[in-house]
Formats: sequence, C-alpha cells, structure tokens
Amino acid sequence: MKPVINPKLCKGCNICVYICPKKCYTKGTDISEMGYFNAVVSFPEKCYNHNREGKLICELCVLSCPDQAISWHPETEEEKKK
Amino acid sequence: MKPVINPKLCKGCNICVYICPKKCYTKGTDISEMGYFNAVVSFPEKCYNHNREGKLICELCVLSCPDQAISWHPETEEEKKK
Amino acid sequence: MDIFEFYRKDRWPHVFCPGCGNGTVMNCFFRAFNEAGLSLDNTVFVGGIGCSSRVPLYINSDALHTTHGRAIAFATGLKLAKPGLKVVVFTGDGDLGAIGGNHFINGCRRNVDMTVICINNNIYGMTGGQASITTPHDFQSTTTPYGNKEYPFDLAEIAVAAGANYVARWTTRQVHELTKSMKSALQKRGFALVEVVSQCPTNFGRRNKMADPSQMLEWFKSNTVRRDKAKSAELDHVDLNLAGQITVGEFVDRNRECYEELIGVEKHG
Amino acid sequence: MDIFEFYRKDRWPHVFCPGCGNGTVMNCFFRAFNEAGLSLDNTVFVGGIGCSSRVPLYINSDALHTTHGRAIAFATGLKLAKPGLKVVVFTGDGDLGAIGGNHFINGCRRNVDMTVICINNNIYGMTGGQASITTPHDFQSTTTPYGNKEYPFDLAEIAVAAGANYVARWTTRQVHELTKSMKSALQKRGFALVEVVSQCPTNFGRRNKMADPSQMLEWFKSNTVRRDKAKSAELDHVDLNLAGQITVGEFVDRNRECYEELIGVEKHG
Amino acid sequence: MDSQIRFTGFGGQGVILMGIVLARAASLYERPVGEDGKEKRMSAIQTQSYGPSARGGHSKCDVKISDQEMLYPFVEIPDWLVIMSQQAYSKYIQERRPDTKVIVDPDLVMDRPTGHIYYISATKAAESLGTRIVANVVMLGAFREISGVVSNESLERALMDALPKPTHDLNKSALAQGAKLGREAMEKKGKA
Amino acid sequence: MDSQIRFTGFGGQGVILMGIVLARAASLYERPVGEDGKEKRMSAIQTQSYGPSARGGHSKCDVKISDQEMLYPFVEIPDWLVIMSQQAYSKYIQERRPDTKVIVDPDLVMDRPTGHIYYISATKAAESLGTRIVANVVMLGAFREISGVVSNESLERALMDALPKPTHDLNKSALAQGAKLGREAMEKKGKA
Amino acid sequence: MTIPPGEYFVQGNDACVEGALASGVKFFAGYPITPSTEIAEGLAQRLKGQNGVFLQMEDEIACISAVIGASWGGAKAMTATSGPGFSLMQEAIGYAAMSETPVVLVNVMRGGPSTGQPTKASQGDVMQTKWGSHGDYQVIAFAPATVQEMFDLTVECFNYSEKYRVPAFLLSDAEVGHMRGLLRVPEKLNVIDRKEMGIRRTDEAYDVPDDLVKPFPVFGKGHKAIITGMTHTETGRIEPEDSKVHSDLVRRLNEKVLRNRKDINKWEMIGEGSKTMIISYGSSALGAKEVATKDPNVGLLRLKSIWPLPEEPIAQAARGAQRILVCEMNLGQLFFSIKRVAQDAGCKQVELLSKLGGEPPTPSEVRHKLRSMGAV
Amino acid sequence: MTIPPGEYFVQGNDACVEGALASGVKFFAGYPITPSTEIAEGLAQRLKGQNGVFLQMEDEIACISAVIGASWGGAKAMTATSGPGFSLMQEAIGYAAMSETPVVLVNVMRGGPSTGQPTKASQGDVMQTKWGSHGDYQVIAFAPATVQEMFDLTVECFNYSEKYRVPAFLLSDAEVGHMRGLLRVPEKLNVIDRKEMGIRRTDEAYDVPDDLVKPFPVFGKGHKAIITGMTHTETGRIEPEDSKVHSDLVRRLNEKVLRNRKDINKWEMIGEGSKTMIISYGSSALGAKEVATKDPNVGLLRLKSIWPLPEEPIAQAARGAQRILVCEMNLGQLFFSIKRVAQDAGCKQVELLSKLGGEPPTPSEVRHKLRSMGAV
Ligand SMILES: Cc1ncc(C[n+]2csc(CCOP(=O)(O)OP(=O)(O)O)c2C)c(N)n1
Ligand SMILES: Cc1ncc(C[n+]2csc(CCOP(=O)(O)OP(=O)(O)O)c2C)c(N)n1
Ligand code: SF4
Ligand code: SF4
Ligand code: SF4
Ligand code: SF4
Ligand code: SF4
Ligand code: SF4
Ligand SMILES: [Mg+2]
Ligand SMILES: [Mg+2]
Repeated sequence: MKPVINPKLCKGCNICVYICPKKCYTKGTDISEMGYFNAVVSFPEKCYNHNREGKLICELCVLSCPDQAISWHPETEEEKKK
Repeated sequence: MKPVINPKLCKGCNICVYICPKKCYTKGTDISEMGYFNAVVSFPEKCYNHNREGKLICELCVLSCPDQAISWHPETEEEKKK
Repeated sequence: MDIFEFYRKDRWPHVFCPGCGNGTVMNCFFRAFNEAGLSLDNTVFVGGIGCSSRVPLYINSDALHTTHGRAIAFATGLKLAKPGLKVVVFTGDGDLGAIGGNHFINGCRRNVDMTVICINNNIYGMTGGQASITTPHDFQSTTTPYGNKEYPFDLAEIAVAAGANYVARWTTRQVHELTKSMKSALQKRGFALVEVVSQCPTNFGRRNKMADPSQMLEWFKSNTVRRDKAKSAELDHVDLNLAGQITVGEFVDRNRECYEELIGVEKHG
Repeated sequence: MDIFEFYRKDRWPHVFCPGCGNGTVMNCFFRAFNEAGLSLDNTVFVGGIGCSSRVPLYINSDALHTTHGRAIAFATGLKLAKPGLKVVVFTGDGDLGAIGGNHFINGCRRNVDMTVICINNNIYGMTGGQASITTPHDFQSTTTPYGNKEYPFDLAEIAVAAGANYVARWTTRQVHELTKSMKSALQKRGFALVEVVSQCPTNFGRRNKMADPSQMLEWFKSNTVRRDKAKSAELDHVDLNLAGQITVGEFVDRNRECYEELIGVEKHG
Repeated sequence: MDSQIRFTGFGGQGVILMGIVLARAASLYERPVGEDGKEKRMSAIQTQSYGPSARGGHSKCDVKISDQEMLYPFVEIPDWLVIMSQQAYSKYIQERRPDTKVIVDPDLVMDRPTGHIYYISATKAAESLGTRIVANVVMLGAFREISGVVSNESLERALMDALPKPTHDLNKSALAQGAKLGREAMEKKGKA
Repeated sequence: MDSQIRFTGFGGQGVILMGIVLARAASLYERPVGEDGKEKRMSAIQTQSYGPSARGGHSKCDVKISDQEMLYPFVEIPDWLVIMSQQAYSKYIQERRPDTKVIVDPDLVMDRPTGHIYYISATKAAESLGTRIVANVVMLGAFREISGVVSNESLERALMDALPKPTHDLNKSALAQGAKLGREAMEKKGKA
Repeated sequence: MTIPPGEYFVQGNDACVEGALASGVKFFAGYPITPSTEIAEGLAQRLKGQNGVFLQMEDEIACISAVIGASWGGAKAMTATSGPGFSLMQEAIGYAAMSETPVVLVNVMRGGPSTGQPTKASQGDVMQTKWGSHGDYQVIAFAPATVQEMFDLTVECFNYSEKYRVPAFLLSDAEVGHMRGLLRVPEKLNVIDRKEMGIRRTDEAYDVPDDLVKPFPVFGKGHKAIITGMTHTETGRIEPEDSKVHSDLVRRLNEKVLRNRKDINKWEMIGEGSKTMIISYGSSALGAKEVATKDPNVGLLRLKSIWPLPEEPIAQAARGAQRILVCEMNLGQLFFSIKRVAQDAGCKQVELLSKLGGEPPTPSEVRHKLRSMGAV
Repeated sequence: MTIPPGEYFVQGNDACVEGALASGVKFFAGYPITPSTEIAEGLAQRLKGQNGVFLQMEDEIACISAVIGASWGGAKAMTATSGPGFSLMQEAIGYAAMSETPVVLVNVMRGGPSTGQPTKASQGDVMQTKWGSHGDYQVIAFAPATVQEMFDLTVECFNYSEKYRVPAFLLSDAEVGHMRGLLRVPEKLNVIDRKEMGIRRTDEAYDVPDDLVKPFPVFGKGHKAIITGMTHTETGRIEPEDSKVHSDLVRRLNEKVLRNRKDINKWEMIGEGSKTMIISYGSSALGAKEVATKDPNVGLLRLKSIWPLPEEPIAQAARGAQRILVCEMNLGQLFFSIKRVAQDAGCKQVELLSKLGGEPPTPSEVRHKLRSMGAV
C-alpha cells in the first residue's frame, strides 16, 4: 500500500516529513486551495508498507498526521514494480 | 500549682476526667448557671504540678479542655501541705 | 501573653459544643504562637465557613472570615498585597478539602508563605453532620444513612504531592506533638499545613456510637500510627481509608522557594 | 469502522491549527476505540471548553460540550443516571487541571466508571497562550512575560494519589503506546485517565522557540523518560518540573471498586 | 379560634420535639366535635428557631393550632409560653400579653415572674423516672393538662409516632407524670 | 469626510497589523492642512474580527478614518476593500457599494470580480524580496499609494513603531515596492 | 418508592422531597447548606438502588453540572441549595438555559447578601433567579407559601421544566422550608414527561410546537445529538461568529417561555375588585392573606409562580384597584416590575412593605402599612 | 510605573490597563477569558516587583477572592473577566458588598447565555451586574463606549469603589475592548483613596459621613478588625439571628450608594429638549450618537454610569420628549427601568431597539427604528 495525502485536508505542518523513518515525505512548494504548502509523498516505494497488504506496520505518518490527511491506497501495477 | 475550673466556662464535657493520667478530676453532679454539670478538681494534690512552680509539666488537662475553663492557681498554704 | 490576651475574652464562652475539639486546637495554637515569638499586631487570621473556620473571630487580631472554601484564595491575595504580614488560615475538612479542594492543591503548588490549620472532624459540623471528603468508609452521617460508600481523601498526603513545604498531622489526643508542629509550621517559610483530626461529638460522634467526646479521643488514641511506622501503601493500591489507621507525624519538611521569593515581591513589602 | 465513519466527515477540515497535536490524539483514539470493540451508539463523549475539549464535537455520536472545567462533573451525573452508557471525556490541562482541579481529584476519588483523555499542551490554547498549571517552570506564555515562576502540577501523579483506577501518560510522539493505553483505559472499569502531552505550536511552541510542530515532537522525544526508569523523586522534594523530564508510561492499573458498584446503582442500569 | 403556643429552652432538651408532637397530634389525630355536631378538622403549624447552629444556646419552638383554615401560621404573641432554661427566660419572657399563660420549670429558671404562672418541676420529675432526657415529655404532659388544646389520646399517639418502640413505656409514664404535675399546679393556682 | 477601509485575508498573513498601522498613522502622525490653513487632527479607529480562535480561517480588519470627531467608529460598507485570500473573498465581496474600490492579490484569489478592481501581486513581490512574511506590508504600500488616505511618511513611521528594529529595512523596501505596484496598477487602470 | 396517597404531618423541605419523588425524580446531587439541607438528607434516604441516585458532591458547581448531565441521560434530575450555593450555580444555570436542559433547582432562601443570616428566611434571591447568569435567558420559578405547596409546586417545577426544556426553580425560604404542617398526597397526580425525540406523543406536553420546543434527544439512543452552551444551529453545529444564528437562538429560548406565560402562571386571588389590593408571594404573603381574608375591603393576589412575571393577573388585580401594596421580604425586588404592570393597568398608587431580618410581615404590620396608605 | 501623560494609539483593553495603573492598582488576579484576556496580559507585563503583583489563578473564584483579600491588605485591587467567569464570581461579589471591600471588576461582555459567542460583543450582563449575587445589595457600574473611556472610567471605578467601599464594575464589551484608537493621558488625574481608619482626611472622599461609609481598617495596623460576610454589628460581632442588626446593616449598605446617586452618575447629553430622545450606553450608543449629532431633531442621553440607575438624567431627558428610543445589545435589560422612570417623568412612548448577535446597532438601524416610531 502507499500513503496518499488528501490536498483538501493537509495543512502543511510537515509532521509526516519529520516522523517518517524512511523519509518518504518531502516538504511541499505549491500552495493548496486552503492556502497551505502540502507535503508530498515523494518516495512511497521506500515505505515499510510498500507492496504490503493486510495488516500494515509502522503507520507513524497516518497516526501522527493531525489532519487525517493521509490514507492508504493500493499501488498501481507500475508502482508495485518499484 | 493546682488546676482550677472556671464554672462560667466549663461545659461539662469531662475530657479532663478522661485525659488526666493522675485522675485528678471527677465528673460533676451539680448543674451550672450555663446548664452544665461541671467537672470537679477532686484531687489536685495528685497532679504532677502539685507544689511545682516555674515551668509546668503534663498540662494535658489545660491543653485539652475545649472551653479554656482550666487555669493554674497557686496552692494555699494548707493545700501545699497535702 | 495570657490566653485571654491572645483570644477575645469578651466573646466567651465560645459557640462550640461541649467537648468540641476546636477549643483544644485553640489552646495548642495559642501556645505555639507564643513560643514562636510572633506578634498579634502583625498577624492576620483568615477563616472560611464552618465551625472550625470561626476560630479567627475569637483571636485578638485582624480577622478575615470569608466564604465557604475560599480561605486560601483570600489569604493568597492578602499575603501578596502585604508580604510583611504573617497569615494564618483556620479551616475545616469540608472547607479546605471539599469545596476548597482546588485552592488547596494550588495553594500547595504555589507555595505562598502561610500557615494553614485544618481541623478535620471528618464531618460537616456546622450544617449538622453531613458526610465530608474525609468521612471514613462505611461510617454514618445524615447524608449517608446507609453508611458512607465513598473512600476518603488523605489531605496530608495530597498536600505533600501538591508541593507544600511543611505538612504534619496529629489528633486532638496528642496535644503536645500538635503544639510542636504548629510552632514549626508558623516558623516555616512557604505553605505549611497542620491537619488536626478532631472530635465533633455532636455531629460525628453521636451518629457513630461515640457520643461522649472521651470516646472519640480514645478512638483517636487506639487508631493512631506514626507515619514512619505506618504499613506502607502498596504501589497499586492507595489505602485511602482513614477508619483503618490515622497516620500521624510530620509528613514533609522542606524548603522549596516560596512564591514571594520566586516572583520577587518581597521587595515592596 | 473507517475513520470518517467514526468522525463527522462533514465538519472537516477541523478547526485545529496546522500541526496541532489534537488531531494526532484523535487518530489514536479512533484506533483504540475500534480495537476495544466498542459501539458508538452506546458511547457518549463529553468535553469541557478549550481546543482539546472540542474533540467530542467531531465524533459521530452524542456529545455533551459543557462549561469550562466541569466536564467530569457533568459526566458523573450522566453516567450515574444511565449506567449502561460508556462515557468518555476529552479535556485539556486548563480544563481538567486548573479550573477543573477539584472535580478532577474528586472524580479520581469517587472512581466513577469513565475514560478521561486529557490533552496536555502545557498552555491555554483556545484563549491564545496563557500559562496553565502544567506550563514548565521558566517557560514563556502571554501571562508570564518574564518566564513562568510557578512550578507545574504532575497531573498523572495527582490522579494516582487521588485514587483513579488507571493512569497513563504519553506524548504525541509515541502514537503506538498512546493507542495501547487508550484501549486499556477504555476497557477499564472505574476512573481511567490518559494524559497526552501534546504540541500547541501556535501558542506554546511559537513562544518557546519551537514554532515548528516537528521541533516540539523532537523536544518530547528527547525529554521522555519511562516512569519506571525516571530518577525517583526524593521523599522530601517533589520534582514538579516538567521541563526536566516528561515521565511516561502506565502509572497505575488497579481495580478499586468503582462508585457504581459501591452504591449498587447498576441494578437499575 | 387559634391557639398560639411557644416552647423554649436550651439546645438538647428536646424543646422542638415538644412542638412537633403537639402540632402533629392536633393536625392528624384531633377531631373535636363542632357546634354543628360534626367532627372538625384542626390545622396546626409548627416552626422553630435556635441559636448559632444547634449547639447549646437557646431553642424555641412555636405551634399555632386553629380550627379553621390556617392563614397566618406564625405565633405573634403566644397564648401559652413554656420556659425550660434561664437563657430562654431572658430572651422570651417579654414577648407576652398580660393574659399569656406561662409554664416554667422552677429548677432551671431562677426568676419568678408575675402573671399567670404555673411551675412544673419537669426536670426533677424526669430524674425521678431515671433520666433527665424525658423532662420535655413530662413538661408536655403538664402543658396538655393545663391547656387542654388537644386530647391526651391524640398527644400520646403523636408522641409514640415520633419515638422508637423501646422507649414507649418510659415516655408514657413521663407523660402521665406530667399530667399529674399539671393537675397539681392548676389546683394550687385555683387555691391561690 | 470619513474613509472606511477593510483589510481581509487568512490568519497569519498579518492582515490585522495592516489596519493597526494605518489607523495609528492617521491617528498619531497625520496632520493634513484644512481649508482654514490650520493643521487638522485626524481620528482613526481600528477593529477586527477573526474566525474560530485565531487559527487559520478568515481574518478581517476594519479601519475608519475621519477628519472630525469620530461618532460611529465601525465600518458599515467599506470605501476600500483589500482582499488577500479566496476564503475572505467569498465572505466579504458582497459587502460593498458599486463605488467601493477593491484591491486584490490575484495570486491568492481565483475570482475576477467586476467593479473598481486593482490587482496587486503582493505575495509574489514579497517572495522576490526574500520572504512571504512581508506580503501584507507590500499590500499596505500599494493601498496607500492608490488611496492616498494617509501620507507615506506617517505610514512608514507607524509601521516602524510596530516592528522590531532589525526588520526595518526589509519592511521599508516592501512598502516602497508596494507603492510601486500601486502606481503601476493605477496607471493600468487609467489606461483601461 | 413514592409516598402513598394520604395525609402526613411533615416539614416543608420533606414535602419537597415527596413532591420530587412523586414527579419521578431519579437523580439528585447536593451539597449541604442551611436551610435546604433536609432536602438532600431526605433524598439520601429515599433514593437508593432501584429508586435512583443520590450523590453528595464536592461543591455546588459540581452538583448542578451533574444534574444537567443526568438530565441528558434521560433522568428527571434536581438539586437544592440556598443563597451562597445558588450564586455558585449561576454559570451552569445559564448552560442549562442555553442547552435547553430540563432541571429542577430548589433555593430555600435565607438572609443575604453573602453568608448573611443562614437560619433566617428572606426573599432576596428573586431577581437573581431571573438575572443571575450572564446573557439573556428565561426561567420558570414558583414560590410556595405552605407545606402543601412545597409538594404541589415541586411537581409543577418538574412538569414545566420537562415541558419547556427550561431550568425551573422552587423559590422557597427558611420559614416555609422548616415549617411543619399537613401534607395531603392526592390519589392522582398530573405528571408531565419531556417530549422525547423520535417518540410520538398526544398528551399535554405535546401542545407546544416542535419549532419552539424541540423534542429531546436522550443520549445513547443513536440521535448523535450535539449539546453545547455555545451558539449553535438546530443540528448542533457551533456557529459562535454568526450573528443571525445567535440572535435567532436566543430569541427563541426567551420566546418559548414568554409566549407561554399564561400556561405557566399560577396564582390565588382573594377579594378581586377591592379598592385596596395586596400583591405578594411565598411566606411574605401569609400575613397579607390573614388581613385580606378578614377584611372585606382588602383583596390579595398571591403569586404562586413569579417567573415569568404573571403580568396578566397583576394587571387584573390592578385594574379596579385604587391602591396596591406589595409585600416582600427584600428591598422590593418584584416591586418595580409589579408597579410597572399595575400602573400600565391604571392603578396609580403602588407601595411597598419591605421587611428584612428573617421574619415574614405580620398581619398587624400589613394593616399598619395599609393604614398609612389611607386604606382600612 | 504609570504611563507618562501624552497621546497613544492603543486597544481598549490596554487603555483599561493604563487607567488601572494610573489609579494606583497594586494587585491583579486573573484567569484568561476572551475577550478580556489582554487586560490580564497587559498587567502581567506591567505589574512586577515594586509595581505590584500579577497573579494568574486556578479559576475566577480564586481571582475575585484574592482580590478581596488584597484589598484588605490595603492594595487597590482588580480583576477582569467576561460572562462565564463573571457568573462564577457572583458569590464573592456579594461578599465584597457585605464586607464593604473596595474592588474593581472589569467585565468585557460577550454574547451569552453560557459560552455563547466568545469573540462577539453584547450587553447581556447588565442586569446580572446588579442582581447576580443573592440578597439585596448595590454596586457601582460604568459603561465605556470608547478607548478613551476605557481609561477614564477605569479610573472612576477605582475612585468610587474606594470612596464608597463598594465593588465597582467596568462593563465594557468585545467591541470597545478590542477596538484601537486614541488615548490621551492627562497631566493631572483625580485619584481618590479609601478613607483609612485612624487617619484624618480633608479631601473629596471625606465628604461621606462616617456612619454611612465607615473608615477602612487596613489589616496589620492594630485595628483588630473583624471582617465577615455574615450579619454583623459595627464592631464585627456576628449576629446572624438578630433581625434588627441584619435589617440595619443591609439598609445602610444599599443607602450609601442610592443616596449618592448624583455624585456617582455620569452621562453625556446631546440635543436636550428634543422631541425625540435616544437613551443608550456603551458601544450600542455609538450608532445613536451619529444619528443624534447629525439630526437636529433627535437628542441622545448616553449613560456612562449605569448602576446605580441614573434616574435624574433619564427623567430630565424624558421630561420634554414625546418619544424615547432605548438602544441595547440585549433583549432590553435597562429598557424596563428606563421606561418606568421616563413614564413617571411624563413621556408616554418608550420603545426598544434590541440587537443581538455581536454588532452594535448601526446609524441606519437606529434611523430606521426612529422612522417606525414616527420620528425623523
Ligand atoms: C457556598 C456554600 N455552600 C455551603 C455552605 C454551607 N456550609 C456552611 S459550613 C459548611 C461545612 C463546613 O464543614 P467543615 O469545613 O468541615 O467545618 P466544620 O463545621 O466541620 O468545622 C457548609 C457546607 C456555605 N456556607 N456556602
Ligand atoms: C469560566 C470560564 N473561564 C474561562 C474561560 C475561557 N477559556 C476557554 S478555553 C480556556 C482554556 C483552555 O485551556 P485547556 O483546557 O488547556 O485547552 P486547550 O485550548 O489548551 O486545548 C479558557 C480559559 C471559559 N470559557 N469559561
Ligand atoms: S502531517 Fe498531514 S497535515 Fe501535516 S503535512 Fe503531512 S499530510 Fe499534511
Ligand atoms: S508507514 Fe511509516 S514508513 Fe511508511 S510512510 Fe508512514 S511513516 Fe513512513
Ligand atoms: S475539659 Fe474543660 S469543659 Fe470539659 S469538663 Fe473539664 S473543665 Fe469542663
Ligand atoms: S497537669 Fe496533667 S496530671 Fe495535672 S491535672 Fe492536668 S492532666 Fe492531670
Ligand atoms: S457541631 Fe461539631 S464541630 Fe461544630 S461546634 Fe459542635 S462539636 Fe464542634
Ligand atoms: S491553539 Fe494550540 S491547541 Fe488550539 S488548535 Fe491551535 S495548536 Fe491546537
Ligand atoms: Mg468538618
Ligand atoms: Mg491546554
């Protein structure tokens, strides 16, 4: 699975960037509709849960994100290959 | 010195009777102006402070009496002899 | 000083019931105050509402008889506005520990320099004998006709946990120890609490088979345990039940900086 | 249950500032609630007043958003009137520990069955950053422009001393441990407190050189000590200073009879 | 017709109980037969006041009994004034009319006022029954005998309502003893 | 003559500071010469409102400036409306008259309203000065240039009052940059 | 375990206990205070196990808070106090008004201000009952004058509190609370329960339209209700910055009581149409009642409910009257309001007999005052 | 460290801070609450060491209690709060009245009831200020409408509180408290200090007779004073059962304020004698002021003090008027009292413009209402 940031919820606090042990996130540079610089999932393939299904591990990002902005989505076939 | 009970203050609680290690006090039988049965100093000569002057000892009665009814008075010459 | 220079003789006999421990506490306090060499002119007495809280009205000095539960808050303002004063609070278990609980723990934490004498008779005396936060488990009161189901607070232990500089507890059965602790408290800089477990024969004793004040004193005597000898509470179970044992002694004696020192208010005293 | 079945999606984005720990606490609580297998229909959420106390408004169940400091008192009445309900209180350091201090300690003592989540951000967030009773010594706030001179309360330790059945503390930096303790608290019978030391970047971080929420999380990480490994406080000196170390862990887990059991109220539940 | 009765004494004597029992008797059990030959309902109100917080000090209990609907239920000036302590005497003796009847326990009150006075040594009588505790009941018996505001049966019934079973016999004796003292006092007065 | 000015945006942009500085400039430093040739005192009031508890959300700051004693100090319908966020746009664009002049940061607001509109890319300009933080000051400079309600000197002085020394130079540049953008916008409008 | 129908000789405060039980009270939280304590003590005895919960709390704020909480659990809930405790409850009373929580609060009034006269009666808290909390709100308040009314009006408190979802007050005093007299418990009692959300009702409480008094969403039944003291919409969305939401809400909360004044107001009128009328309430009306009953030229309007102000009966009493005497055990708290209504109704002379210190005005004091006004 | 004379551009709440300092405030205890918090924050900054004590406490009850305590230590003492905190302070306010303690209390009013609208202005606590505590007592209250008045009337609060030994209130609101404008600090300020026991005084505070306002026994000076909230004699003997002691005490406490109404009342009158008069106060008078200033047919009485009710100026405004409009940001709290006085003074038509929701009535709303009344 891969983490996805919902741009309608993210407030650009960058806690995900700080907390991810695998450095999957990077700070954003584009301003969102809500006026924030959303973080970016730059390296989903580095995540502990990359290509994992069923019970996920780590999840520090999802649990820590104060805005419920990160959720898990299945990888595309292409992404799976990374 | 000897303990004296002020009948205008005593409310007849009998704490002095209970507390005195030398059993100097006894329960009263006469009703006071305030309507209480005042305790009686029946055996002042048994008190630790009998014929004592200067710093007194024990004083459990004086400290315990809730109505500030007990105070120290010098013995008469006659009492001293007891 | 004679006791009736210290107290207002013209208000005697006082209002307390025959055998009430409040009078005993007054005797001990008078001695301690004298021995500590303090002056009445420079000391103010503050009380809340309750039998115990009326003690200040009998003392020959300025008295602030306040509202129920707030004595420590009033005293805090008074003391900080005029740091040169000695401030002594008389309060009860209900006044200090029930309605006044928040000011109590914050007073300990803030550690403003004051002496607090809490006459804990395990009951609301003034209002006729309702359970208080120190009424022992299963004891009777007018609001616990089936026995008190709650467990009591240990006021002295809470004061220690909240930060008071000096905490001691005695019963009215230990007048000499009590007097000594009162003196230490009066001489301490910072928040000092002396809790006196005391008899209310009228409203506590009578409903709990100890109508005679001496029975209550005997109860105190036979249930008293020195704190250092008390069976230490297990980590997982606080024994909050006063009925089992009345722990007495000095609970803490330390010198955390008092609030006045911390904020530097004494300069304008 | 999906997180947005548990929470009211239509109220999103929530009102909390970017990086506020309240949202983190919500994630963990949602997981714990799910894992404990509880049902929303049977659970009521109570809050006081403050940022943290607004969490109940976002949950897809009955919510009682009360007055400042009184959430536990409201919850007590609610729970005893309808003992079949699960009652969860969300509160803050100001709401629970300052104005609500008396209800807090009496709630622990009375041991009514409820789960209390206290989000302790060491500040009054909602009103713009005034010191609270947990603001560390010498830290900045709008009401302590010269640094906070008071020493903070240790809420978890007070809860233990006052009699709560379950007490744990974690920071928002330990999301997994926090989730686990929340689950334990939800499953405990009696008064259960989980204190979460949390970041308020807007009103605490910004004034204390940690404007970036990640800086606060890093501060939590480097100051956290497990309670069993914490340097034990000397008997004579309570170290009430949170700045030095944030003790975390389970503080107590015991099974004193809860109030409902004591008074036998469950029969009519 | 209204009767206004005031019982006074010190805290702990059971002065308030006297009033409660009397009022209860009048209110629940008394059914005098009126002029129309029908049983009449009486109404009674009892009020009290006491010194600072129920400790020692004075204690007062007022009862107002009426054979009509009660309008103003408080005693203004008592028709009957019962006094069982010196302190109460000083406090309440002024509040009477010339025709107010005063009943005094002469062992507890030092003064000897003028007017319609009856002396009832209730406390001594109680002691002779074994306990001072029933002095109030003795006095109540005497009061009933002298005043006749309620019947003896009603009073006894109301008294038993208020007391625990094991004490019933003692209190019945006290009531009877009071009635006797009351008769004697009336006779003495009759003679005087 | 009264001027009613409204600054709007989101929390954290410093919208309220804009109003405070403007009102302060008018109130303390502005001494226009009246028709009688005498220096005149201006009075100014600043008020504000913001969304739930100062977090993100919208932010509004009103300034009313008058050359007479101020009677009703609140902005009813603004003469000048400055908008620095989409949310603020939606919330406040309705409250204007046909002749209300609107100044918008086109990079923060998507809509393109009709009427007297001036576009000032304040945020972009601030970024080019090195920090978005001074976007509000750029906008303030532009507003002053376009509206002329106070002099440049007063405004700069009031701004310096409000800011820590080390930031003075940066803010002076931002103000000047704003003034330049303001002139350009007026010219563009003039041509249009 | 309500008391069986019949006759009892009890204290006023005990009659209140019985009235509460008869109304179905299930939760009481209290903190001792003279002269109300017997109510707590009575309920401590009577509420147990199946019957409900008695709780003594750490202070009065906790009590009223718990009572409001219990009401949301669906229980009829009550507390009792006196002056100082009543003052402490004011914040939460405003919350109850704003959140539309049915709760009953007994204030056995004693002499104030402050600790004042703990054992003596007064009517010093009448205006406080209406105005003691911040903001604009309405309450319902009854003033008993007898032991029987301590029972009857306690029942009314519960009924109207449930019906209008508004805090209701029994404004008693030390005299009425501590007096002992006859209590007749009737066979049948009119008991109104709140209109619950999701439950069809056809009885009395149902005649108030839903948009004025919304059905009550008892917690734990899946209503997902949001209850708050903040400005909120009908769905519980908090909108503290929205002027219209606030204005609409506060106006409705006030209107639901004021518009139903006629339903709520209770009174006793003696000698209607007399040239001289007395208006009074609670124990201070008792002396006046004796005067009015015995003197055919004097009438009495005795208010049994005092909030919302019974304007219609006052106007009715005033219409034919040449003079009105208001008797109160305070410095004239209802006096000015009564005067306003009476003057509007055409009565010019409205005077006050104000008695402080603890005893209700006696019949002779009332007569004396009437004489000085040129009546009798 | 008071602010030097001169001109400043500050927030209303800051002007209050400066007014307090200029009056010599030495003690402040506060608990944060919107929209009053800036007053606490300002004094946290300014009161330090030699200047006095700033204390943030555990709740509002502690604050007002500490403030009263500080006053007995001889300090001018103050607290500031808003609705919910104000409600919590009611018990202690009654204590201050009963014990005759000079204290100043600022209430920056927000929308109520309950938590209501924390950031929005209202005038919902006007009646509460007079009636919020139990028992009969009087207070002094001022209502500022501008930044300058936040300063000036804070000074008056201290002055009258000291002079009459009575709690004095600054009834501000979120608009006035948060508005920024010009503050002129004068060279010379009239500052009144309490008349201390044992100290001869010949200045302004001295003109109140000692038997109405007793000299103040500062603690720690050997007066052996007894201060209590119970019914007490002049020597501090508590006599809670003595009716006469109680009645005399409570009547004196009320009289000392009511008899000095003329000394205390402050107001601004525009267009006196107009057929149409507006009566208003605080920020809700600002729209009316614009109307009255611009329209020669409309006059305005703007009350700067509201308790004790300024009956004389109201009567004066009413005497020649055909109609009066009262503007308030509540449901008409002063309206009924103003109406009573105005009608007594002969004005028949008295109407209310009531605005809820947080914004003061605008000039056009005032004009609109006047039109509907047949004026303008
Ligand atoms: C706000 C308030 N609530 C309740 C009371 C009634 N009251 C007076 S004294 C008291 C209890 C006092 O108990 P405690 O402090 O233990 O004193 P004691 O009489 O036992 O010495 C109470 C509840 C009050 N005066 N004020
Ligand atoms: C009686 C009362 N006093 C003060 C306030 C103002 N107030 C609202 S929230 C709050 C502080 C909240 O602090 P905390 O509980 O720590 O919550 P946080 O916002 O930090 O999460 C205060 C003082 C209030 N609403 N009611
Ligand atoms: S933690 Fe959440 S809100 Fe913060 S930047 Fe990451 S996705 Fe956005
Ligand atoms: S689950 Fe862990 S590793 Fe994966 S993105 Fe989140 S924080 Fe990084
Ligand atoms: S202890 Fe004192 S009051 Fe009690 S009986 Fe002895 S002398 Fe009397
Ligand atoms: S001093 Fe001691 S021995 Fe002497 S009488 Fe008193 S108690 Fe007894
Ligand atoms: S009631 Fe109890 S505490 Fe009060 S005076 Fe009597 S014995 Fe003492
Ligand atoms: S102010 Fe602090 S606690 Fe409140 S939402 Fe913002 S960050 Fe969170
Ligand atoms: Mg006690
Ligand atoms: Mg907080």
